[in-house]
Amino acid sequence: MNPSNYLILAALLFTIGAVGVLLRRNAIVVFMCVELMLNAANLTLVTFSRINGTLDGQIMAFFVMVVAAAEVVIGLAIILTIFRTRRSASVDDVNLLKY
Amino acid sequence: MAVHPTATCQTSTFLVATCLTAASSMSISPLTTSSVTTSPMTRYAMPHEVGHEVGYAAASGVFSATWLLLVLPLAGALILLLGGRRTDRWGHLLGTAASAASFVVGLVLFFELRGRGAEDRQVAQHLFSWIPVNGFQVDAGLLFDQLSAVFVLLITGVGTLIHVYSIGYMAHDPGRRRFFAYMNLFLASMLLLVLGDNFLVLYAGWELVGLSSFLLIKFWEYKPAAATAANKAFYMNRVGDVGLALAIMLMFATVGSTNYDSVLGAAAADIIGYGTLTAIALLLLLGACGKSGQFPLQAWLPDAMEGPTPISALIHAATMVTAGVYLIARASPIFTETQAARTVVVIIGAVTIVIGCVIGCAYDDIKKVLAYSTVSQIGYMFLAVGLGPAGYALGIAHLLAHGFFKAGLFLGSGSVIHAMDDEQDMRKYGGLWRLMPVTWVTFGLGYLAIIGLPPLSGFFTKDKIIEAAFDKGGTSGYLLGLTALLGAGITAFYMTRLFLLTFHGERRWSSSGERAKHPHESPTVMTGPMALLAVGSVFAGGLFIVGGTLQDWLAPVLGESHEEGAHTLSPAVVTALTLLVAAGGFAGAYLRYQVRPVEAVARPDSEVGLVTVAARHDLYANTFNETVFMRPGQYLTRFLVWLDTVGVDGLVRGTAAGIGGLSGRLRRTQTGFVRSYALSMLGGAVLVVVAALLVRTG
Amino acid sequence: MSAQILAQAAGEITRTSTGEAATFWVLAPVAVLAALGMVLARNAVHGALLLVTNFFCLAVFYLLQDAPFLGFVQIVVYTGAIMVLFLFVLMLVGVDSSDSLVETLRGQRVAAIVLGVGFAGLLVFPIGGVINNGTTAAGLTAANDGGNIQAIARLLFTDYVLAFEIVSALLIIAAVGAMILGHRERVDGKVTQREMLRRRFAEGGRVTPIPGPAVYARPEGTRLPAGLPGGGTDPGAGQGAREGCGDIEGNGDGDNGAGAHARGNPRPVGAGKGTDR
Amino acid sequence: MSATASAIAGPQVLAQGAQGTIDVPAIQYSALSPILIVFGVALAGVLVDAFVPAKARRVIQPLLAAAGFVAAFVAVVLLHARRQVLAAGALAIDGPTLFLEGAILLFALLAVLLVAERRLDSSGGAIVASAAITPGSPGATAQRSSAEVQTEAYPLMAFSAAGMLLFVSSNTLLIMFVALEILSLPLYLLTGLARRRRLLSQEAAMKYFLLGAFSSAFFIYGLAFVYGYAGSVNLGRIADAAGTVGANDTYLYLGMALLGIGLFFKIGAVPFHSWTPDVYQGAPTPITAFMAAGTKVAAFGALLRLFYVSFGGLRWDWRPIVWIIAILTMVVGAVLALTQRDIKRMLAYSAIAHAGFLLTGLAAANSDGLSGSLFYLVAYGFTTIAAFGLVTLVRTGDGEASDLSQWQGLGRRSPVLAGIFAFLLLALAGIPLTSGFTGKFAVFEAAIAGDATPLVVVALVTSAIAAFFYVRVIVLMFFQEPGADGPIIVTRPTLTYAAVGIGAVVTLLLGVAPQPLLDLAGTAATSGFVR
Repeated sequence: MNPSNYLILAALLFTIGAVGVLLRRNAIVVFMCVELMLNAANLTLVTFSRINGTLDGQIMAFFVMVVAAAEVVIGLAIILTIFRTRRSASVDDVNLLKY
Repeated sequence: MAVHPTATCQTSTFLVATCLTAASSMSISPLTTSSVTTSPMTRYAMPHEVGHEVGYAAASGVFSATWLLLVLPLAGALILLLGGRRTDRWGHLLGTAASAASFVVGLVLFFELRGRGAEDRQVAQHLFSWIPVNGFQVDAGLLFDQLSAVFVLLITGVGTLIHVYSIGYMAHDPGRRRFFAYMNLFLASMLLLVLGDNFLVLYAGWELVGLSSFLLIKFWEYKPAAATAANKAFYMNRVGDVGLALAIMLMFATVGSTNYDSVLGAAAADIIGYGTLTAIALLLLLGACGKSGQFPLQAWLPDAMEGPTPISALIHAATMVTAGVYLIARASPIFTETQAARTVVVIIGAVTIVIGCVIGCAYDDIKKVLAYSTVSQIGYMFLAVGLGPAGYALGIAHLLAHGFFKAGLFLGSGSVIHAMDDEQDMRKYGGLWRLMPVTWVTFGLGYLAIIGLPPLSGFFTKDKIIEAAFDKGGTSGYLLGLTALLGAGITAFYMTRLFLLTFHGERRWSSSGERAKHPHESPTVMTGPMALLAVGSVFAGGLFIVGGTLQDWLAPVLGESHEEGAHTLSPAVVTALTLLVAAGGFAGAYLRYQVRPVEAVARPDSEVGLVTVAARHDLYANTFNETVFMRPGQYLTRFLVWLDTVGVDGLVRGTAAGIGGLSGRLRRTQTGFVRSYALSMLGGAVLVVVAALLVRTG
Repeated sequence: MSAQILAQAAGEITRTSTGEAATFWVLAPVAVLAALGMVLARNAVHGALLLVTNFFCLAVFYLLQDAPFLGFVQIVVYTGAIMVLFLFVLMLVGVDSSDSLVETLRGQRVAAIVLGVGFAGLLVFPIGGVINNGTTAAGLTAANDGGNIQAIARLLFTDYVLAFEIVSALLIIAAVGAMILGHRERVDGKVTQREMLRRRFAEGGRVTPIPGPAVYARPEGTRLPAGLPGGGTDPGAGQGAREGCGDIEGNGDGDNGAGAHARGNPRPVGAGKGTDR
Repeated sequence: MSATASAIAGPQVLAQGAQGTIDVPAIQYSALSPILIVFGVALAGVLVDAFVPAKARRVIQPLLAAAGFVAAFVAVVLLHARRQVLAAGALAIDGPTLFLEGAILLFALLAVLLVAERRLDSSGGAIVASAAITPGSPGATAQRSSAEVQTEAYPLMAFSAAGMLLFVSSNTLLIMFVALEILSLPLYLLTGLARRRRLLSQEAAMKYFLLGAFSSAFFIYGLAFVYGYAGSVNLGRIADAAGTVGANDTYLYLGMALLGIGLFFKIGAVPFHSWTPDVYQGAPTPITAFMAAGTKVAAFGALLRLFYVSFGGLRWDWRPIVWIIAILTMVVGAVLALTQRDIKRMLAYSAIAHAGFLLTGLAAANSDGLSGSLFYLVAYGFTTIAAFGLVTLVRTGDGEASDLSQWQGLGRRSPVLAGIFAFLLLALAGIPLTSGFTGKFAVFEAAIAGDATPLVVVALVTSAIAAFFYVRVIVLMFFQEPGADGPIIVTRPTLTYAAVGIGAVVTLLLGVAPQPLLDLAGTAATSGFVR
């Protein structure tokens, strides 16, 4: 097996995540889909790290995890605030701003 | 990344030229800017330096006060606008004073200029570096030369008279101060337009003129018609403005500068390719058509008569609408070089003459008739400047003379409208000459001037244009000459009609009853300016034309006119023909509207359609007039109005509505759903990735 | 075979070991299915658990690809901390609020799937093309020589030291942000125990705590009223007990005795509840 | 070839490993001082929030933030001649960086003035008293007029500004990514902090957050591909790698596209723009001003650096893409703005159209395009901050009067205010004698020089369309009768006046005498990007 197969797997996961963002209404699930996309990017980074023979890719994957952790905190806090206001976590319900 | 431009593409000669011009405080723009050596500018970089570079004289002495011309009215406008109600009591006086002061400055400068040798008569004043983007310099500078001088005098002179007149005309209007502020603003903008020393400054003035015109047309905004008219004027002017803007861009792209001397020098030196030159000229023409109400952008001008009458006189007769002629005259080296563009100019001029005349015959509204008369007279100017070097000065001469008599006519009509309690229908006038003698005389002189009665000014200027048209030679010369002749005839007809309907015949109004009118002469503050303008209408033409005074004066700017060329028809024949045709028009109108009674109400459309019935009753000369001019005129009018509303207006409105509709529909894509947004993003991502992969393989 | 060994000796890998291939082909479908499952799961908690599965698979892949540090960080930080945070919020929002999967936006589902397939195609085919060109992997044997963690640490504190320093800002922002959205400043100050006591005395009435039911009573049983030390029954407690001690479950929030007492003696109800909360 | 690079790097690592010590690279912290000062101020702000009583906080926080931005600006001025790469290649301090850093700091300063304004109505300005209180709950009505303010907004702004500074100076994609997050996360939070119309504000925060996270995922994925191609995320090394003829440049192009998506999102280019109107409308207006000016400058700075430095050699390949996006952006921005009823939304669409004009400068792909874009960014930033600042002043009893119908006849009620707004609108429309005209001219001129004339034609046509809706507002303000329930104009809002005044004066100055700034931008651009 060629190590590049990991890249194809990552591309699939990334796309699944992106489509999930488009399809799911629950804000938390949407956010989980974004996390999936980030992880797909991480897998790509790690694989390229191996292909290139440098550890920079792994370092960057590590930074992505740190950033994701911070992002999750903020994101979930925002989603919770909305939930407390509207008793709903559906992204379709926040629809006052339009046109 | 960047290489210093002077290092790559400018030779020492160019540097010398730069030094010379810099010494005369006019900086030519360094040509090119970027490290991309294949930029279109470099192609013209070399020849540019050898173009005819006549550096303008630097402003010194009295001329260092050129900027005062602009600043005086601008200061007036600012004080009046910012001062608010506090300035209500004396605002009109300040406005008039600002305008008069500007006129005085203009006079002083003019005489100073006359006092100089012919070669020193182009004085430039550098104000400040306006846009010094890396390699591109636009210096805001003023240029006071022979051409701007006459315009300055026309603008400030006529402008001041109209200011004085407005003191009386607007006496009872609560917004008089604002009105004077706008008028001052207009003067400043117009002066900026004619005084700028490069096309960008001209453009700035151009847009400001459009803005102030918009404000003034809209002055009585509570009238829906005024609001609509202002919008219409604004839209149609924008169409022209786009042309001007594109022309300037194109100039910059090819020459690397927008200064008059660089661009026109390059044009005169055959540096710019013929196609580009023609494109520039046509785009300039589009701009000129918009501003001057020429075919096919003429429809806004009559509507703009909804503004107060002084405005009609100032903007829509004497000054603003002539900006197009100024533009073409200013860019004359470009037009001289491109036969194709000049052909378009003369065609537009000729078509507009006919359109203006024919429609002028059909309206009953006194101001609309005058408006279409303006359209047609500007057509003459276009025709003249389209004839090339032979005609530039003639066009300007007609423009100046027209400035006098048309302003006088408008002011006179304002006086009449004022006297008749804002009634504008000529059919409801009649026999006013006894009641308003001063108006009658001044208006009459203007009327005689426009129909070309010798030795009034219109005679000289129009006659020369017709002559020049014939002199163009060939079939086209005959066609143009005959069109111009025809125009002269119709002009005589409809202007006589207007004059007779207004001042002579029986009184078609009553001095008693519910709609009683008590016409009276206007106060001196109004009649005074009218009288002065009448004097101008009488003498201006002769002053300009006899002995070629104006032509000689303007020759350094516009080039020598070829007076000695062979004539197609001898001048005497042309003059005789013109007089004959005009007399015919006069006679037709006299017979129809003086000898026969005039209905106080225009006949309804249902009756107008019965051509045979009308023909049986009118077997005399007026029948001829009616069938040859009026009926086709009315049909043509209707057709043109239809064309106007459906075609041109439709186009303008259609575009606006189209964009509006597109906007309304596109707006719906902003659904407010995060998921839709994400969808559009993913769609965009797919597109970008596809594009990236395509350019990789491609 | 020998070529492969040679290549590996030179630090280049064109083919992975059989073990890795096997693991990949087993876990890759699991990862994809778990991801799909997360997108399709009706219940968000199931989705979160499927995502955890997916992350575990990824962690294994990291381990396979000479990234042991990341593999464990993936498990500890991602699945252990981040996903637990997700689950926590899901619980807070309510687990039984399973989504309806009926699409309400017209065309959204079709468009999303079409675009998704297109996007995947745009990524997969070019990548596949590169693979067929015969990519070689340099491998991390050399880079990981002194130990993966040590090598990462070295890079982190040399080439990436600035990123490492500034990323701390993100953590502060996250903390501040969570506080802004979650923390509610007490407007009228906290009520101290001393103040509560003072209030109780100022209001008068019963000062001591109410004895629970069956306190000091001879037979044991929650239904009996509280007795007094000297014999007899407490009037306050007794009344409550007599009337309604039967419905213990009726008073959901905690202390039976207080509830029982409260029912018999209406006035302290507000005070009692207020101080309890 | 990336493999060989690592082969060279490998032994060094081994050698260091053998010694058991790590040589920490020298970071010239002095060159980093603007960023460090802003970070320091942010941290100090967090501490102040933790330990200082609420009343004092409301005074100390804005002062602290403003002082920090001023100090950092001074630091930028002192650094003006610096051209170097520092912190092991992580950051580049060069002409464009310093120019944009200066701009960001000035914008942040003006935005702090707007946020600190407390005379807008009975309460305490545009920022909510307590974000944690649920709208609709009993406490919510009380907090509308409460004197409390969520003073954490200031440190968050400082963090965001620090992120912007990092963003424009980043020399590796990783720093760029981290900086992107540092600038975005506080903005997500700040968006949700509006005092009035809490529901809209929260909604905007959520949309901004979800879409922002979505776009970051694209960015990081693109980063991965570029790393895969070049073996490094250093912008200069990427350029070196892109210069060689490699078989696998698929990864490079994929990465370029995906990175571009992330950045196009930030500048609000079509079709990645859809968050812009919603977020601009929902966010507290001073924050919108900060976002509109700061984020645009920062994201554009990063975009310019990435496309000029890393992908400079591929310019013939990316230019068509930028062309398409620029055209779409201009057209959609201008056309959609036509039918807006809300003033903030209209300005948002105008921001989109301006992003399109700026992309024209990018498409020029020459040094003039760079300097033109730099100038344009500064000019646009000042104008837009002043415009949004002015929007905060026109209010009804229920907060800002953002509906256009409420602006009807404003010229009669307060001519000066309406006059300034009209002037700013004309600047946005690009009328001569305003900075907008000079900026557009600079950019378009560069684009023509860069053989992008058709793009300029489209830009001119859209400018004409755009002029229509700006003029429409002017007509509305000056030529229509005020409605019965017209807006209230706030009295004596000194800080807002200061911010609006500065913005308007700069707009005028840059229109009348743009030479000094043009020179500055020109110098910055000619010295180019260090790598």
